[in-house]
Amino acid sequence: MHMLVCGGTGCRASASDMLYENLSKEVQEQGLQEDVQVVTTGCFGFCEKGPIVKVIPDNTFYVSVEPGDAREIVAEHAVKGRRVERLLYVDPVNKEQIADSKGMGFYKKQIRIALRNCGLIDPENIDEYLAADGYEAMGKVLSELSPEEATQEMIDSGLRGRGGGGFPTGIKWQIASKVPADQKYVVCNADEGDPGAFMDRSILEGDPHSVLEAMVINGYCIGATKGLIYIRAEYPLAINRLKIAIKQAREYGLLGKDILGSGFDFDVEIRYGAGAFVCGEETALIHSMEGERGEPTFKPPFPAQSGYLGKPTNVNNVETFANVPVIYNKGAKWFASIGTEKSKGTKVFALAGKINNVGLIEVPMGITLREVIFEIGGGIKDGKKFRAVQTGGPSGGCLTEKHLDTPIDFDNLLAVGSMMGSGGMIVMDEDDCMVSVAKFYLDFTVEESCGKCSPCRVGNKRLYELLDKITKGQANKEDLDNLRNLSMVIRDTSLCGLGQTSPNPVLSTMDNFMEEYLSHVEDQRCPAGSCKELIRYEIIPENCVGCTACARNCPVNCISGERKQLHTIDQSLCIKCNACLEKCKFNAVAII
Amino acid sequence: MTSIKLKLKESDVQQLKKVAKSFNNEPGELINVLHKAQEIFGYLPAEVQEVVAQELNVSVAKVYGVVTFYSFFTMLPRGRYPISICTGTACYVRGAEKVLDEFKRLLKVPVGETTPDGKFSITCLRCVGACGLAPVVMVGDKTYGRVTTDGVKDILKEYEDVE
Amino acid sequence: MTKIKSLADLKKIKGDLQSKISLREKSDTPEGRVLVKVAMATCGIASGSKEVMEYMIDELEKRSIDAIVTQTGCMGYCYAEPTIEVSLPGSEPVVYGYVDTKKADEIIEKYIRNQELVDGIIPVNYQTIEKDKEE
Amino acid sequence: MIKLTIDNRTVEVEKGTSIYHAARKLDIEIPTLCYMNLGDLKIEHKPGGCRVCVVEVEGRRNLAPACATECFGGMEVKTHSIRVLNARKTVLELILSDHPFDCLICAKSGNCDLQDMAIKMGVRSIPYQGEKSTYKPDFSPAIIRDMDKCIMCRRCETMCNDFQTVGVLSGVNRGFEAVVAPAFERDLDHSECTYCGQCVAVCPTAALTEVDHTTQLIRDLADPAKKVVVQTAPAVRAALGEAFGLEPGTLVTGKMVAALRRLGFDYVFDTDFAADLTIMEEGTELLDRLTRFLGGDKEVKLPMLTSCCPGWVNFFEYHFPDMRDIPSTARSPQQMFGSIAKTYFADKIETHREDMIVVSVMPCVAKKYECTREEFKVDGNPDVDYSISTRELAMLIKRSNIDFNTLPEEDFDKPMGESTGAAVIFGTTGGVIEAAVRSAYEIHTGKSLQRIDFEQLRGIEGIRSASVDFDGVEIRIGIAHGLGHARKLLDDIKAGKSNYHAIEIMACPGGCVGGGGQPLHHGNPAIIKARQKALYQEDVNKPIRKSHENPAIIKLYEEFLGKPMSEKAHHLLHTHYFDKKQKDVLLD
Repeated sequence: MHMLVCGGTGCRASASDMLYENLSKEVQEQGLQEDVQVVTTGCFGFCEKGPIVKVIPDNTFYVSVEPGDAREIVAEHAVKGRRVERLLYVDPVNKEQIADSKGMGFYKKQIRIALRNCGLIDPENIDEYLAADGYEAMGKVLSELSPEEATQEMIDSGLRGRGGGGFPTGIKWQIASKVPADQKYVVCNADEGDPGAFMDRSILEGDPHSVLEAMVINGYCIGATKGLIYIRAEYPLAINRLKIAIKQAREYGLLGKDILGSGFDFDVEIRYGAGAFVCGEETALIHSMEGERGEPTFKPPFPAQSGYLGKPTNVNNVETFANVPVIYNKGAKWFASIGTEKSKGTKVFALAGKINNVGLIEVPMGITLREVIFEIGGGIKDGKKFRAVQTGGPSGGCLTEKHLDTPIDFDNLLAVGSMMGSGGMIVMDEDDCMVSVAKFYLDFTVEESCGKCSPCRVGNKRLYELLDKITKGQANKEDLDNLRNLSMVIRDTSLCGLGQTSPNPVLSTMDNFMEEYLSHVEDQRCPAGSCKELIRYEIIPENCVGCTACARNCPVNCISGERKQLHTIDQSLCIKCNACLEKCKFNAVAII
Repeated sequence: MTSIKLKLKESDVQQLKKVAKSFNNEPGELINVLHKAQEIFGYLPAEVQEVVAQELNVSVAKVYGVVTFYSFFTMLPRGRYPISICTGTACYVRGAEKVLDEFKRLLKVPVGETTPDGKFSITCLRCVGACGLAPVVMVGDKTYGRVTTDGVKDILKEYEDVE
Repeated sequence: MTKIKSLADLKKIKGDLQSKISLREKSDTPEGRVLVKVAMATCGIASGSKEVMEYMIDELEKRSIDAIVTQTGCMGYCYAEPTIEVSLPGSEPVVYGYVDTKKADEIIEKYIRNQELVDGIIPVNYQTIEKDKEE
Repeated sequence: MIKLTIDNRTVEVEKGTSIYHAARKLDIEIPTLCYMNLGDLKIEHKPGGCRVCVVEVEGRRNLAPACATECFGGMEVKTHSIRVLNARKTVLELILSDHPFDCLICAKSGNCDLQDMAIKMGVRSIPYQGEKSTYKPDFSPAIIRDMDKCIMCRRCETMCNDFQTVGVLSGVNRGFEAVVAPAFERDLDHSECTYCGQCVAVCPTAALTEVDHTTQLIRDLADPAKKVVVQTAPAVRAALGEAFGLEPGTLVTGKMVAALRRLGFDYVFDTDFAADLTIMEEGTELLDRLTRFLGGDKEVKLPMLTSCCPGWVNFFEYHFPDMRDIPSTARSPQQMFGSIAKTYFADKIETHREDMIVVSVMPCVAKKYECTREEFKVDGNPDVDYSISTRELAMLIKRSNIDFNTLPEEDFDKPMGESTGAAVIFGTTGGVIEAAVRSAYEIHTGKSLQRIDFEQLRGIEGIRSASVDFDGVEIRIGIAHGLGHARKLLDDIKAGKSNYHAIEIMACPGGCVGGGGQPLHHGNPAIIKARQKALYQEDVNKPIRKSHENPAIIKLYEEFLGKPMSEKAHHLLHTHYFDKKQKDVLLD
């Protein structure tokens, strides 16, 4: 028998290490060390009910276990084989006790559709993909469905583009299918440029065939025989695995001429991006593939009408494609049963920032931010306070406490001033200054703007400068009005999605954290203590023991004081590098 | 304008011409050819861009326009140990800026430049997709995760004696 | 490699592959082999999964344990990289996080040889669609 | 047809019409900065970049650029709602926040689209101040680039790359740093720029202007030791009036001469004189090549290309150097004029060339560069000292308190002011070749032309071809204006697909009438056509319409040159071309 004790940060905060010790002691005392083994594990993603103990092989799941419960668990469960009823999880809906973790609804928080094979199969071995139903959807579509029927299935599934815009995938295919042309193209957008999102990279590295299979299906539906994958050159591993996958699929005849005897030809080539965020926009992406500067052009014409080399082109992103084979294998109806009314299926999020379980998760649409952050994500790092969660990358917004129970889907996020985006989810804590966060995103947009249209080229620069002024305590209230007006105009007048959404980080932080802006402007104060110009470092006399650690580590030698004497900081020299605070073991340095 | 023209190695130029040919000297393959050119020469000085323009029959201005549009392309030679600091959001909120400052302080060069001995260069890059390890620093192909300001000098130390 | 010529062909190949894999993974018999999967995505490799994989291959062979070590993609537990999944014949796969060569040695000695779980297990917290399919 | 409403007024337009054009049908002028439509010349530039033309479309989330948005049935458009006005003004303020505020002393003051827009929008302050882009100004012999004033409309790029296929300019860098520049942001002087000046002609601000020689000219005019001679190109007289509020296409030859005299030039001559001379030389060369060709000489190079356009000469020197033996070796009229003025005429008035200043008034920017070519200098002294544009002349007239419109009509001085109708039409596309045909026909056949007007050679199409019957011999003629069109003809020649005997090439749209030095047409092609018409009118008005009948030219040959293509003529009136193609890389 094994007793697994959660050693995740959340559970450790509620004394799981003592629980572990107690359990081990009990096992020892009862002389069960031969039969019962106590081990710690990583986070179960259920921190709210921590600490957690799971007993296997019977999969009993104890929640909110205290160190004092150790004796009873060992005595009852290990010795007598009886579960400790009072520690079992109670289903919040039907109020029933659940013993077996497999029946717990909480495990349904994550469903892996797009990530179904990631971490399970060897991405460099096509046989493993084939054994996992690989290319079966393609086979079915090519031999049993007409292009119209296959497209209809996609429409019925309700799948929406996972790259950010959320346009219905089936409809997109249908439009491209109806434009007559001698040559059409299927393009996979793998230019994942959103800082903090890496699901596309993971899918390509973990399950490249699923994307290839979907592209063939897409080609069949719209009448394209050529596929192009536009991938960031910064993803060498993904590129390599894609190349291997393409080679293997060709060898099996799953790409190339007359696929599975259907008479349908389709092949895939790789094109490389070269580091331009704006190339995530489909017209810019197409120009880049044509060897041009990746500047977007006005739509219409849409790529479905005139895309790569002027031919009808359908562009979907990696995650969208990764969903496609499953939809045909399990049916549009099944897919549409997951998620919310207007957003079907699941979404992959890259959880990052000040959160315990940084990682990739895939959740059904409609789950709340709270569930994602505090349950799956294991809560905030180092026991700090949750401050904001940023979704949608540079196009999205910062959401706060009051949005935590908003069900996540395309429309809800848009309604609260953010965006689904490609699925980056960055969690921030009390030490993060929201004005600086907005500035960080604007810095990104300024650097990534293509410069073609004036509002984005000049406007974002001015937004950045205004924010910079605020973080330096040099702004007045009129600047705040200008900041808002400028944001609205940039949103209203920019040529492409990049400019149209770039003010979102500003607008959402202004909406949700206005008091923080006002502190900077009216009191020249940064509540999070992160704006260098608005803070100073002081030594707290009561705590200083004169260990000289701060003085020794100060890069500009602005701390003076004899050994065992109170130290002082010369504010005129201090560069606010934070070294003294990091080095002080006595909490004697503080940010004022 | 620089009056001294850089001399390119003939074998490198031949290789570049071969690459262009393998792409059928198609103007549309400009970016692919530039990627290969950067692999061959390590960077894309004006002289290399002129060869590319000639081989693909596009204007040099266009080649330069494309090179300066994409951040992956560089016209300056990188250090023998190019240091890239990820400044994606995850790394940013976990202190990438301080790590960057420390590199700049220790190497005494700004972002985008190379130390006078040609050993190190500093660049910033956007999200390598290793957010779990934030903040992330890459030196050449090697990735360092969870880098602290203290860790910076240890990273540099690794390259102290290799030459 | 021979080309797959039809959907029926494809299904047959899939059947063969699946039974081969299940024989390898699910077999209770002592002949069943240990299967180790190492998450080898960018973040895994960056935190040293390559070294772990090499170590596993070498050590399992040195210690005469009949095992297959393969690579796989990102398991999603980026905070705990490198991660590996170990499947012993007849038992559920177990995922270990923060694996370095020292930990790998412990896993070989304790878990693979003696079926004793080792600290550092990452509980799997999602449902797969295959599971759903069986229902 | 599609019905829509704009500002609550209904309008019916064809499918595919943009909101901008639909509004114009209702006389609603939506402001634009980057949009440019050169109609017949088939250049439409609508990058949708400036965002000044945004309008509100009912049901649409954001504002739509009027220039690039197509109308649809039932569309409701508002061009001046408060949302639109605020957005448009804010966008303009943003553009201005990255633009120098030196309007008072700017070369384009009073003639600047951005300034006009600021006036129209009533901009009184710039709330969004911040970093401004700064670039090193680039002074080439003909064009000045001051990119601090660039608003990224990218019109110059379209002209340089798409229309002229010269490919010197490209958008470089990105975001706030983005700007239009030659490769490696080098100076134009170090690029393959032909100085055609079409970029200057379409630039809405003073980012691209011509090199200004007016100050030098004023100084020279005031110098009693200098004899200052001026020559005016044919296209100038058809456009100069525009600068004084006259209708495009008003001929102002007489007033122009009067103005030049009042400015203090010692001799007011006409480039047309040299144009007639060009026909004598170039026509003879053509006939010579033709005769040899028809006689079976395999060595002879045909077609012969004209060589009077300096932009065009630069173009083939950079882009087709291996074909530099095809164009006529005849110098351009400007240079023939300079050469004769500083020899034949200098002797006549007993002046040393060092004491003579030859100035040209040209519709052209490339002429400024042509003056500086080493091969057109004698011991460092240039045949033509410098060239001023039509625009510079207009400015000079205004500066000198001359009321242009009330000036009397005066005649050019003799002898170098005498010219024919054939010379006048040099200023339009098709004119040079028509003039050449008029003379070549008569010289070749010995017969007198029945009809002087060769309508088949006229027009505005980019590439035209025609054939002329030379008494039983069919002479096939090609005409191209715009270097992009020229490139097509050259590619054909290179591929052996060309069967022309002679080709006329002009770098600018419409020929010199659409030159880079003319009063700005602000993208209105009707202006170019009106100027063209005026030149054909002047031709008809001339008593002599064939170059070889110009008495002053006949006298010049008698007294000085001997006969066309004589050794002296060769020395003074012909030139050779250089291979300026980018040399191969240096190898280590």
